[in-house]
Amino acid sequence: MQDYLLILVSTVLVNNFVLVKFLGLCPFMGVSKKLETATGMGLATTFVLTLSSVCSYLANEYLLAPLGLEYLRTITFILVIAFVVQFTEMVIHKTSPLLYQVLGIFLPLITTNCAVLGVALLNVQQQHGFLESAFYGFGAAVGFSMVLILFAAMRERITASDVPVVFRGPAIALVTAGLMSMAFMGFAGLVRG
Amino acid sequence: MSANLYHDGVDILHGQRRLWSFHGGIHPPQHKHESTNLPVIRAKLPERLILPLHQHIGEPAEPIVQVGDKVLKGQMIGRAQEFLSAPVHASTSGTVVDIGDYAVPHPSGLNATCIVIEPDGEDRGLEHPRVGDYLQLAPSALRNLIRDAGIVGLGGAGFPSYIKLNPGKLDGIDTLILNGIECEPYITCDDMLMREYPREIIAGLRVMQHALQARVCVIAIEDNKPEAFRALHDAALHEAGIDVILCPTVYPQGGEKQLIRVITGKEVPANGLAIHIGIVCHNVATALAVHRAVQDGQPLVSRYVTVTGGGVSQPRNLDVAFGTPVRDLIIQCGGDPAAVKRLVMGGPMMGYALHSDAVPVIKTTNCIIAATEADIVPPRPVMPCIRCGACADACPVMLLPQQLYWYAHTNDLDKVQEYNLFDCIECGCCSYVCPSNIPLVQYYRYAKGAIWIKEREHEQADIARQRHEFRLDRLAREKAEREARRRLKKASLAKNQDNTPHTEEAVDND
Amino acid sequence: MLAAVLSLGVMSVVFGLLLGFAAVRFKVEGDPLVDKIDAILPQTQCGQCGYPGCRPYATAIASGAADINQCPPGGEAGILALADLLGRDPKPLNPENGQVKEKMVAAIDEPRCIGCTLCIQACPVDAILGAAKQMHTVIEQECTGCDLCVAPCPVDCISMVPIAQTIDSWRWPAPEKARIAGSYR
Amino acid sequence: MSNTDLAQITRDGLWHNNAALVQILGLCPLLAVTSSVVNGLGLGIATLMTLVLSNVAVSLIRHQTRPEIRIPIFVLVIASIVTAIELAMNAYFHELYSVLGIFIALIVTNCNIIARAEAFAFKNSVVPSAIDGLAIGSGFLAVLVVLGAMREVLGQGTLFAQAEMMFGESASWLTVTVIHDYHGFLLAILPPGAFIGLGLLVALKNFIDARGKKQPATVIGRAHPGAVPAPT
Amino acid sequence: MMIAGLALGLFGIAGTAIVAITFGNTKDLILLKEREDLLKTLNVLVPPSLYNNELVTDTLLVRSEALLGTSTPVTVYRARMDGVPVAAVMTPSAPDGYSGEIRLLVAINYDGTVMGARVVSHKETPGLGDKIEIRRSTWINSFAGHSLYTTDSREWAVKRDGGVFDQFTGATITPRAIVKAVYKCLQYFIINRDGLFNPRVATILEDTVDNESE
Amino acid sequence: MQFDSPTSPHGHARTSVTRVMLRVIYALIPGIAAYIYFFGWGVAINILLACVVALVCEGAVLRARSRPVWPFITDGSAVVTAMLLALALPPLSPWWLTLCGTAFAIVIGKQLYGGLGYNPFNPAMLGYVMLLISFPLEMTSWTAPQMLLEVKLGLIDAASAIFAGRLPEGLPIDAFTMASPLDTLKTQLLLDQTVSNVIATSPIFGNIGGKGWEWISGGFLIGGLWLIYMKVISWHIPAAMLGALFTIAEIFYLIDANTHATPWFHLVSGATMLGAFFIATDPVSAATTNPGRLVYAAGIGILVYVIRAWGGYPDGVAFAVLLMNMTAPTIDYYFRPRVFGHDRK
Ligand SMILES: Cc1cc2nc3c(=O)[nH]c(=O)nc-3n(C[C@H](O)[C@H](O)[C@H](O)COP(=O)(O)O)c2cc1C
Ligand SMILES: Cc1cc2nc3c(=O)[nH]c(=O)nc-3n(C[C@H](O)[C@H](O)[C@H](O)COP(=O)(O)O)c2cc1C
Ligand SMILES: Cc1cc2nc3c(=O)[nH]c(=O)nc-3n(C[C@H](O)[C@H](O)[C@H](O)COP(=O)(O)O)c2cc1C
Ligand SMILES: Cc1cc2nc3c(=O)[nH]c(=O)nc-3n(C[C@H](O)[C@H](O)[C@H](O)CO)c2cc1C
Ligand code: SF4
Ligand code: SF4
Ligand code: SF4
Ligand code: SF4
Ligand code: FES
Repeated sequence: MQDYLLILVSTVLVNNFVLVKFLGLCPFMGVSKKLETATGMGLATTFVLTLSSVCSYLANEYLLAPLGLEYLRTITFILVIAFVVQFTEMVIHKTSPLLYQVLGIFLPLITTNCAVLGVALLNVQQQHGFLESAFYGFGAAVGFSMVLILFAAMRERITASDVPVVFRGPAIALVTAGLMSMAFMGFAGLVRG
Repeated sequence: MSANLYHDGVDILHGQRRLWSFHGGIHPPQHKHESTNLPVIRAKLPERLILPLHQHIGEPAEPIVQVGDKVLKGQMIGRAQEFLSAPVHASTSGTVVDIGDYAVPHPSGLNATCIVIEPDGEDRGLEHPRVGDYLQLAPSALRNLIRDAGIVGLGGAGFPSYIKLNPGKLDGIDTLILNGIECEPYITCDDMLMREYPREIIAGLRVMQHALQARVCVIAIEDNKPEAFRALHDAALHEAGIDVILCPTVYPQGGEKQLIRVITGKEVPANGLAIHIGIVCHNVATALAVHRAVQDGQPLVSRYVTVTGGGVSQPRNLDVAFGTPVRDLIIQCGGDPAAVKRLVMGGPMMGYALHSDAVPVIKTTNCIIAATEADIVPPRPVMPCIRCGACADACPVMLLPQQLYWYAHTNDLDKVQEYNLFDCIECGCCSYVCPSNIPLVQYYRYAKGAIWIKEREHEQADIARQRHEFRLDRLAREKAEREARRRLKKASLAKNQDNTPHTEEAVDND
Repeated sequence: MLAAVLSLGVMSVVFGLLLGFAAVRFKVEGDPLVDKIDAILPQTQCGQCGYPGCRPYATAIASGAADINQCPPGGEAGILALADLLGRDPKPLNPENGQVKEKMVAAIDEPRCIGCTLCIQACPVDAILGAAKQMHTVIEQECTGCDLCVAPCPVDCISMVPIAQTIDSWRWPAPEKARIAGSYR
Repeated sequence: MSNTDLAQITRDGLWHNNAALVQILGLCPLLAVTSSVVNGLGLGIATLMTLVLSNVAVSLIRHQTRPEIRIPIFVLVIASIVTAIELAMNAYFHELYSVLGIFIALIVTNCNIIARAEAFAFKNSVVPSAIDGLAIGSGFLAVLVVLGAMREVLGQGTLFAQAEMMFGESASWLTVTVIHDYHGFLLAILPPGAFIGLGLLVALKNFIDARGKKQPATVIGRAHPGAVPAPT
Repeated sequence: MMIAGLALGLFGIAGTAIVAITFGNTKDLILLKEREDLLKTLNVLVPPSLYNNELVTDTLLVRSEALLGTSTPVTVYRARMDGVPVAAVMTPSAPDGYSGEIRLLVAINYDGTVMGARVVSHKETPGLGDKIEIRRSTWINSFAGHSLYTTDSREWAVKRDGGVFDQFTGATITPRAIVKAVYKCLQYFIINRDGLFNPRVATILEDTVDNESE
Repeated sequence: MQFDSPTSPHGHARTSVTRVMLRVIYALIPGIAAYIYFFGWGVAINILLACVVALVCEGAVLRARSRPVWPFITDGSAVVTAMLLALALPPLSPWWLTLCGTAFAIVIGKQLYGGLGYNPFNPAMLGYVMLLISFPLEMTSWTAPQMLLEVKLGLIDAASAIFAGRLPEGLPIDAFTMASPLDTLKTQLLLDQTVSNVIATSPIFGNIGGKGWEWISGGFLIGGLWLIYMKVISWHIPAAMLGALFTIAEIFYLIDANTHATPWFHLVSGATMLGAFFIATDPVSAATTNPGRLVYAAGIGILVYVIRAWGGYPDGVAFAVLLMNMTAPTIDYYFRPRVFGHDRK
């Protein structure tokens, strides 16, 4: 249990995917203009990331590894991810229009979220087992969602601030993300080893 | 003496009532003693009285006189138009010389319809029927009488009083509060009124109690008005069911919801009215007006007005006939209109600056501050909000003025509403304490207006959309009908005659 | 090589089949977005956006054919609302579509009206009353100020007039920005 | 396709619609690998190649797709290209490959590529698509290099350190020590420096654009209500 | 539905084919490059003139948590000249760095003298602890030439603790950890020297030392 | 007749941003005095230098943005930022360190966001953290308290150390530096020492916390209480932060006293007191609702402990403040007071 807890602390705080590992930055910058949309994106990503982390693990373990096709990892994983995302979107769109309102529009954006493929690849690289993969994916997604939501709330405040004209928009958002990442360095060393 | 009196008050509290407190509030310098040194006198009648038809909340009154008509004092010259409205009476005898647009007391400085009367100097009153014993009257008849007397809330809002005297429930209401708080600095008109007419006020209170079938009555007075308290206290000494209560001074205790909280510990629900929790609150001057209407049959034609500020040499209270221009009052109090920098109608916290001194006194005018340079805090630069929260600590409604400001200033109208903009009573405490000097209240007023405009536009857009769609439907229908008619015609033509191209062309052209 | 092609080929076929199935099984009709966009547009129906009325413009925005900055009557607030709704970056009004103007209403100089009914045909919201050869009037409350009736009038008797401000319609202005040391330029 | 159109595509890709500075896409590799110029250059070239190839491929197959499988097909195409490039890099620039690590594989999800596939290649024929890929890719590459240079100089006082990873041993002379005996401003090479550096570059671009335009760009935003310009 | 399946399948096959072909063409080269890279690193520590065997493939996995600082097996590269053992490059870890594990390469001459050391990976504070990298300082070279015989066990420490190795200003923990790790690795080497070069031992060599011999 | 017609209220409490900031500066005096007493004139020089740099930077940016310069230069906020930053730096840190940190704080931390009132992060702490991660060596060389020094440093000595990097007698600055109490504790605990052992063996520890540090914390405590009395800050933030830090420290102290210092040690060590009363309370970057402030400050208290006990940095106040700054807008959104007449949610 403690191991899983450590994975969570590590992925959420110490090695935060967005601020430390530089993954999933485009949606981080793109879908953080409003708190509500950021929350929706966070939820959608958490779902897909955990699911695809597990699916990719299975594909690797039971398809690629036995056949010795490790070099097809990227292509397989991305196919799995694209499929999961697309399928989820269609199902939600039909079955729950309400949920689709919240999550649906963000789903397509997730396919190209580096964090999703990144998690799948890192799982293999770090030789995670099934549960570890699931926790790793979940932790990464929670870390992503957390900073996304905090960032969105901050951006709402910043867009209403008297920011110098040339810095309005993405520029100041990037600087803010940098300062956030600086604050996150405070977690360095929290998980040793 | 004052300390002594306060103890009297505390005794009463201990005996019967516990006082509550509300969040926030401020203690601005009082400036009350300036205008209580001189006795109240009647203000001189001006050359022309300007009587706006809209001196209250609700629909404006409708003029029922014509230019050239001779009118008597107390004669109704404007009739209440709808349920929420109040009539206007001539405040002296004379001739109607004009009905037209004049500057009226309003923050916009815009003009509105007024009836102008040239006094004949006789001040002849209309003989009104007196009510012998109001207790014999049904509450509804009493209310009609009060409505016809043109009585509106004299505490500042000008809400037609007869509506507030309608309990709406069969079992009457619990508490009737008479608001003698007068918490704003400078203003002393209620103070003087209470000192001079304690018995009449209590008589008025009894009338209101009858109309409302109220269980208990409370008269609340702040402890910076010991004379008024003593007077009312003595007058009520032998009256059953009337508590006269001394409250520690804090602004805006006079606000209806705050006062109810202080007296009863209850909170008027947001979007609700005091009456929903069985409480009605009236101003002391309103009570006096009710008494006069019932006792003497006299409609509301004058009121006490405090004229004060550095711009007048003899600050005092005057009994002013409605329609008297402010300039006349200033001159009468030894002021020089030219030396006045800012002219405030109402108190320094909630009153608005007048654009001209030609505007008349109306029913809701309780105070005129002729402020000179010395009275005014010199304008300092407005700094950005530093989110210190001083405003939130001062807000009696427990709002977050800094957040309201933030969203109002960025035009985020949804968010301001989410932060309960419409619960703001515009008391000004937040602006008063703001170290950054931000005109917070103006932002809220602006935002309220902007929301109002936006909603109006939305309504209009909806109507326009409907009408446009209706028109498109109509056009489509007309086209279809034309088409059908054409086909019918063609068919009948074809039946009647041989198919000739000529006829077809003819049909096409029509 | 063969194993690679085969395994991935099979996988893609399966995924493709599933997605194809889902597309049929979970098909959704209609687009509620147009209604939402239309609700933001001011319904002036003036056509300045380049479309014959607000709803066609809304449809065009929803389909991606039109940008969000083409409606002058909606003004900056309208563009911001659209940007919010669609998650796009706001941009200034396209000057090709006109400029933000104060809202006006049409007024017919009634004595000069010859009762030609041309303005009635132009008015998108039926805000003009009148019949052939009779004097016409504008119902002020219904007029959206679209300007469309001005041009057709053969005797130029229609003019757009600003809406008069009264004590009832007056609203507090925002504080002057000059007083605010740290405010926007 | 006229020449002016192609020129326009090029200008857009390089400057007006620059992937990194305007569209703010492809940030992950952009920020992760730009602690030195050489890293930036390596990843930039790989991305450029992928962009051109994927644009061409998508443009070729644009009539063969159906909506429900469009995205899977795109990513399949892109992933194939990337993997091929990855393998080639591993073979020919092994050291660079190991430094760039997972970010080569992550070109697949570089948002630029799918964005161009969707927004451009899917709607245009092969030649413009290729040009577009080239332009966008070069614009991206340029930012990678500039940001890399900025961070490298500030962070460790050198330029083109480890040039040999890319150009072979003979190229180590390329490494320039800009500031001698420099202790290093660590912020620049740490993660925060990447974000802040890119933020400054975006602002710089805005600044240049604004100066060019004479009239400051009307920035529409949640302005102070008093500041809403009166209609003139 | 059928079309979708077929289309996606077709693209899948085509894409995979391209990749597979590329893979086929680059496979050997990649293997070669990987080996070359490793060799380059190892050659810095063990000059190629000293040995003539396949250093990269003549490996052995050993495990000793106490002396090699990690519970996972550690690779040993063995250099021989005409079959005669010359040196070994070990990959121990220093578990007690300021912010966690520091992974090392330590080359040891057959006679027990350190030929050189390198840091493979670490998480020490940039600007403080990272002077152990050869890119930032030559400190790591100071091990070369030391052995258990020339430098006695008390001297295997940083100067502040009475040893012979420098520390860095403001960051003593990191060098301490490395000095300790190299020292223990050397101990391991001396104890297991013969087993290490035994060509027949190909599997993991389990820890033979139970207690730390101080 | 034209009258002036601004809106109500027509009166004002006559407070101002300048007055608020001035009070903060006054409140810092006892702590600063103790600081100078224990660590010498370097502190004063740093503060002065930082103030000058802050004002120059602030003025320059305002000028460049064509904003009014005077009202903002005189509002005192830049001075407060500069003072707090300088107080967080090692007493003999080289001049360029102070300069870089202050410039970063003012230009990037504050003015880039629009200046006074708009910065989402605490500028002083941004400056400090930037320095800490960029120049860890310089930032971890603390001057030893004066009483542990053979040679006392005069004003001239301090100035020469700061501006020229050396001392008159030719002594290296290293001779005057040692790890701070929190740093010492952290390093020794890494070496598997017990807390009591560390405290007994190092001369840097006093009765509760570090020698001298205890008194400095006391000074800031006094100033902070005065600020609460003057209503410049509300009690929520200091109380919640100190309360949370104390509670969590007590819990772990009870669990294992060998590896966890006493809660009192945490309260008087490092920047705890300065942080609780002066840094976490920065109104601009903190949560602005009272319920939100409690959550915000409790978060700081907990994070301070987490970073001190398990993280890589000896003190966590700066990081904790920045991390919670990030959450402040979200907290403000979710923790709002009940509005009069509304039901409790
Ligand atoms: C729109 C509106 C409707 C009101 N309706 C009633 C009502 O139906 N009955 C009533 O007793 N008071 C009613 N009031 C009066 C309020 O309760 C309150 O007494 C009045 O606004 C004066 O209070 P103030 O000066 O504190 O604003 C109404 C007030 C307003 C503004
Ligand atoms: C901030 C504020 C302060 C007020 N102060 C007083 C006051 O001091 N005295 C008073 O009679 N009414 C005051 N009012 C008006 C009361 O809320 C309420 O409208 C009035 O007492 C109702 O009585 P009326 O209808 O007879 O005027 C104040 C209102 C507000 C919003
Ligand atoms: C932020 C920070 C990071 C540190 N990183 C390291 C490090 O990576 N390696 C190290 O040995 N010491 C590091 N230290 C220093 C130790 O805390 C301690 O001061 C030092 O190792 C012992 O000090 P000394 O050299 O004066 O004995 C760091 C200190 C701080 C404040
Ligand atoms: C109580 C109080 C605490 C403050 N604390 C800080 C602080 O920790 N850091 C800082 O840069 N400025 C501080 N300031 C100054 C000022 O608020 C700060 O520079 C603003 O963040 C600038 O917008 C403080 C001001 C006050 C009134
Ligand atoms: S009092 Fe003024 S400065 Fe303070 S939070 Fe409120 S609005 Fe902002
Ligand atoms: S004006 Fe409104 S926000 Fe300000 S203190 Fe009064 S009620 Fe609160
Ligand atoms: S410009 Fe605006 S108001 Fe006019 S038709 Fe188009 S959408 Fe409607
Ligand atoms: S009356 Fe004229 S301006 Fe008004 S809506 Fe009709 S056509 Fe438009
Ligand atoms: S490049 Fe876009 S999410 Fe990573």
